[in-house]
Formats: sequence, structure tokens, C-alpha cells
Amino acid sequence: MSLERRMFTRELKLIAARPGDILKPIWFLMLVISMVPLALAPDSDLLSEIGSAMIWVATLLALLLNAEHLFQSDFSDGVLEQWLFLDRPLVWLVGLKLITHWLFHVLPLILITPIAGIILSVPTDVLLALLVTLVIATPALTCFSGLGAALTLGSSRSGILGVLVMMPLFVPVVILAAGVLIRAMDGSDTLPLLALLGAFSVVAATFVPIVVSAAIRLNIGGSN
Amino acid sequence: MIFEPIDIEISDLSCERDDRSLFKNLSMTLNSGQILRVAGPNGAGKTTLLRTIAGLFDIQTGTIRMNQSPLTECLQQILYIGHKPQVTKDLTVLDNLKFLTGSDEDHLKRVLSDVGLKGYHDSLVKELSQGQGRRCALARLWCVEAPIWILDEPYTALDVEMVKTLDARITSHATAGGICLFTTHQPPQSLNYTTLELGHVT
Amino acid sequence: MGWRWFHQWGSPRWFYERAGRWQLVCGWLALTLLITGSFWGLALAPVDYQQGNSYRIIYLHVPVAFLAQALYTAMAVCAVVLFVWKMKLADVAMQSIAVMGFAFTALSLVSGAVWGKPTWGTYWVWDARLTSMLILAFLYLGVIGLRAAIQDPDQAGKACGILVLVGVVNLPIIKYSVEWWNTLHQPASLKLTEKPAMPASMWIPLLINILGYYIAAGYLILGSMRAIVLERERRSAWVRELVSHA
Amino acid sequence: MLEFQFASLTEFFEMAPHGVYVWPIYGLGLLVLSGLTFANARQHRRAVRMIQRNLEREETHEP
Repeated sequence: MSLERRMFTRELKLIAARPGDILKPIWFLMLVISMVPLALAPDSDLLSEIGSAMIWVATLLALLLNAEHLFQSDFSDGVLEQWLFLDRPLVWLVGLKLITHWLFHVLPLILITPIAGIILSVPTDVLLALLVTLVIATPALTCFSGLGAALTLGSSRSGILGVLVMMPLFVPVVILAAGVLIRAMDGSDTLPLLALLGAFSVVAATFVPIVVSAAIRLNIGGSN
Repeated sequence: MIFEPIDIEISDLSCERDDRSLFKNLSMTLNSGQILRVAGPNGAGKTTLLRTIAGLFDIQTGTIRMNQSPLTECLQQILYIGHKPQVTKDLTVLDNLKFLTGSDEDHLKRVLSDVGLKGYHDSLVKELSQGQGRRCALARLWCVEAPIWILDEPYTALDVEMVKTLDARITSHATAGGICLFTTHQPPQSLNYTTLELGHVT
Repeated sequence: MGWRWFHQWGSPRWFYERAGRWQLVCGWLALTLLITGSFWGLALAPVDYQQGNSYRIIYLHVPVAFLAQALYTAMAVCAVVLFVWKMKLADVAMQSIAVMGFAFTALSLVSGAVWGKPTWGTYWVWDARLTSMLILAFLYLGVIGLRAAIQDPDQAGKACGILVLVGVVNLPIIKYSVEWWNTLHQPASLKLTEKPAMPASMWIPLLINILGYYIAAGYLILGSMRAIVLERERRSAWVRELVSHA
Repeated sequence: MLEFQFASLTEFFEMAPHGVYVWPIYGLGLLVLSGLTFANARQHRRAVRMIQRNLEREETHEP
């Protein structure tokens, strides 16, 4: 069995062993979304106007929450340092890990957002735009939150620090996605912005794994 | 199987941690078939030396070469088992070993019975005792075909029988032309090894 | 040849001794410039015919805002030096600059907000410049927080270096996206444009203060670097000797 | 070109109508600059004292 397939099956088995890792962010997302009408007003016009933005922010938080597990448990078990002895470059393995993370941990979160959209009475066409922006933007977000997780591996009580450190870097993505949603709301052309968002994701997915592997290498070198 | 002849040349290796010099100007050559025990009191830098040779720590000063080429190009030749568990608690014994070694299931089951974990292949690692977990990590010694073994405290939590099994495995590895470096506080009885004392070098 | 000046920076002792003198020079120079510039700006510069006296805040706000952005770049330069030449002093500089950078960013945010009150009638508007300054403050905080979380100073330095480099690549993207976002959501009516023709009696004190704040930042960074160098080199012979004679 | 822009010192301190905004900001600026200077000096002093303590401890341990 090739190393790539081994990593993939291992990830699947880990999910089967710890279903909470996937369920908790979804739970979190739905909980935050349910809080919005309670904190604001059950007025559906108001909700539909801010709903898509709320879902975006909540997804962002949920995404960062589950990125914390990306490397932490493998690092403290000493499995992560074994990656260096496998006959693949570390960058490649990091890239694979980020891809599996996106597939198994981020995609479920995106798939749940229509339900969140329905309960916040977001109009269907906006909801569709929301889904598209999430699918296009999350690769970049996954890479950056992975970097946050990798940078804070070395600190014993990192907790939410990875989130705090990486959040400012999400600004361009959030702004572009919001631009798409605004245009979708008044029915104008969203394609140019989506292309820009996609470009950002592609660039991030190309370069950030290199930085992530450097950060991991650094933290392995410092632990004992 | 017999390994290609291999040598590790360490020259002028020095390391400082937290402003303390752990070892200074350490030079030695390890050849095929050699078993080296790194000894010394706690904090003498045993783990640091092992991790440096394994390429996990950056070399501060000095060089380590394997068969004349720099260390970083030869990491696949190394099997490193540190004192972290090296296994994932939430996975079964078999799944752990499958991922790390890439061996097939039948071979792994044979290995597991060799290390006294027969019938445990479907157990989660967190259900095992500490010694059994250690056996699971050490089972990789029977699967991976790396000539250089670097084992940090491999004897911890092992019973007498497993210690003997491990000694035998290390001996057969050295006979096949492999190199083994290890640390331990209880000197193993049935093993022929040379010792490097750390902590006395000034 | 000619590289000695650069390699000297690798020696903490050389730096510590020289920095003490530079610090003194910088301190007095900054004090003189700042007193001159601020007094000129506050008392001698003519009143702005549109904004009245509230514009006098720019003699603090503009230099500090310049510094806030320049210091992040300086930090990135230090990160490059740290990774390319493995110079520990660059890491010390990074640590000092992060704190000073955050202080100046916060100061520019507060002064900007207070200036906004008489000018726009409100303390905070989501103006492009204020917003990117706010993000910059968070970036600085991230660097400080990451440093504080990792125990080993070498490792903390490298982790911060990575973060700073990623940040500096992102900074222009953040700036442009925030500007674009600003035009998307509100017409440019609130945007405050610098008047192109400022009389000399207005911009000369501004220039003096910009220079003054830059030198003051240099003074503060040198001071903080000296303290950190002393702390990190506590085991070395020269520090022991220095301290026992003190 | 360089003349005092205010009729009196009181007017200068009032800076009507924006004195409430201008003066606190300059006060804050002064506070930040002096605070940082003070913090640096304190950090330096503490480093020196820590090293001195270490030296003393070593002397008592290793006669």
C-alpha cells in the first residue's frame, strides 16, 4: 500500500475512532447560528440580510476550532516526528494532511451551512453563492489555520493562540467572500470576485504548506 | 537479509542547551555491526545526542556524515524510537503499525506474536498496558528495513522476557550489518555493546 | 572585505557596548526634535481653516502611524536576517520591535479615533486606514503572543520569524482588500484626504516630528534590546564581568 | 512665519474648541514614550539584579 493511501486510511480510521472531532465544530456552528436570532430579533427580514455574513463568521470560527487538532495529538504522541523518516518530503506529507483535513473536517462543515441558511431565512440564490464562496475560500483558510496550529505546537498551553495569531490573515478572504455575497444579493456578476478568491486559495495552497512544514520541523527540533 | 556496509562519521559535534554545554567536540565513527550504548546521568544529553544523530535536532557545530553524504539525505536509513509513545492511542495496534511500516497484515500479525502481542492486533493502543504499548512501538524493529536504529530508552517498562527478545533482535540486526545506538539506565545482560559515557566530557 | 561592519552585529557584546552610547545620542536627539516639533505644531503652526485646532493631532498621529507600518517591515527585515545569517541579535530586535510596534499602532489608533471625533463627528468609522491599522495591531499582538507562549527563546524567535514573514507578505493584500471593501460599502465622502498644499509652517514641524518619533523609536528599541541581550547572555563571561564590576 | 498663534496662554491651553481632543492625545503620547523608557530601564535593572543573584549563589555553592 502506498504511503499516500496509508495516510488516507489512517485519517478515516481516526475519524471513526474520534467522531467528536468532526461533530463538535458542526455542533458549534449550529449553536452559534441559533444564538443569532435570540440575540437579535426573530424578524426574518433582518435575519436574511445579515444571515449569510453570520454563517460566514461562524464557519470561520468553527474551522479554526477544529484546526487545533490538525497536528497536536500526533505531535504529542511522537508520531509527527516519524514523518521525517518516511520516504517522502515533509512538505508533501503536510500537503496530504491538509487535503485530508479539508475533505473530512471542513467539507462536512460546508455541507451543513444550507441548514443554517434555512433557519436564518437566507434567500436561496444567496445561499448558493455562500456555498460556492465557502468551497472556494476554505482551502486557503485551512492552510492558514494549519499554519497557526503548526506554529503553536511548541507551546504547552497553546489553546486558542493559533486562532488569534492567524485570524488577521483571513481579512482578505472574508472581504472578498462578503463582496461576492453582496453582489449575489443585488443580483450582479459575482464571477470576477470568485476568480480572485480562487486565485488566493490556489496561491495559499501552493506556498503555505511549505511554511507549515518549516514550522513543524522547527517545533520537532525544539521538543524533547 | 544483509545490509550494505554503512558508516556514520561524527566529527567535532558540540551542543549547548539552555546555556549548558551538553557535549563538546564529540568525534567517533560507527561501523556496520556496531552496537553503542550512550550512557550518562540524567540531563547529560543522551536524548539530545540521539535526536541530533537522527536528524531531529539541528546540528549546532560539527558534522555527521553517513557513507560520506550529509545526514539530511539519509533519513530513510534511520529507524528512530523515542520515549514518546510513537503510536496513536485511538487506533488499533495493527492500524498503527500498518501506517508506520507499510507492511502487510499477515507479516504484522507474525511480528505481533513475536513481541508477545498475539491476539492483540484489534485492540486499541489505549486499552493496552504501558509495557504492551511499548512492545507495540518496538514491533517496528521487526518490520522496517532501516540499517540504522536509534532507540531512546527501549527497555523502559519491558518485562524480563521481552528484554531478552529485544536483545536478541538487536544482536541479529548487528549481525546483519546494521548499526544500533541506544540509551538505557539498566545495562542489558545478553548484549555485546560498547559504551559512550556522556557527562564526563568537559 | 568590507563585511566586518556586518559581522560585528553578530557579537552581542559589541552591540551591548555600542548600543549604550547610541541610545544616549538617540534619546537626547529625539527629545530635542520632539519638543521643537510638537511646540511648533501646537503653538506656532497656523490654524487649519477647515478643521480648526483639532488638526494639531496630526503632529503626533501621522508620525506614529508611519512608524507603526515601518516597524512591521523592519521586523520582517530582522526575520530575513535571522533566517539567512542566523544572527541572534536580529531575533532580539524582532522581540523589541514587536512590543514597540504594537505600542505605536495602538497610539495611532487612539489618536486617529480622537481626531475623528471633531472631524467626522464620531470616534470610530470603518475607514480603510483605520481598519488596516486595526488589523496591523492584531498582527503585532499575534507576534507578541506567540513569543510569550513558546519557552525556548531560539525556537520562539524562529516561530515568530515565520509568522512575521507570512504577515509581511499578506500585509499589502490586506491593505488593498480593506481599501476595496471600503469603496464597496460606503461612498468616499468620509474619506479624509490630505490637502496637497500645506504651508511650510505646517509641514516643517510635521517633518521634525516624524524624524523625532523615528529616532525615539530607535532609542526605545535599543534600550529594550540591551536589556534582552543582557538577559539572554546571562551565562557568558563578559556579562558576568560587566555585572560584577557594576 | 513663526509667531504664537494664540492670543493668550489660556487660549492656547483651551485651543478652542478642540483642546479636549488635542491635549489628552499629547498627554497619552508622552505617557507611552516615557512608560516604554521606564519599562526598558526596569527590565535592564532586573536583568542585572538577576545575574548578580546568580553570581552570588554560585559563590556560596562553590567556595
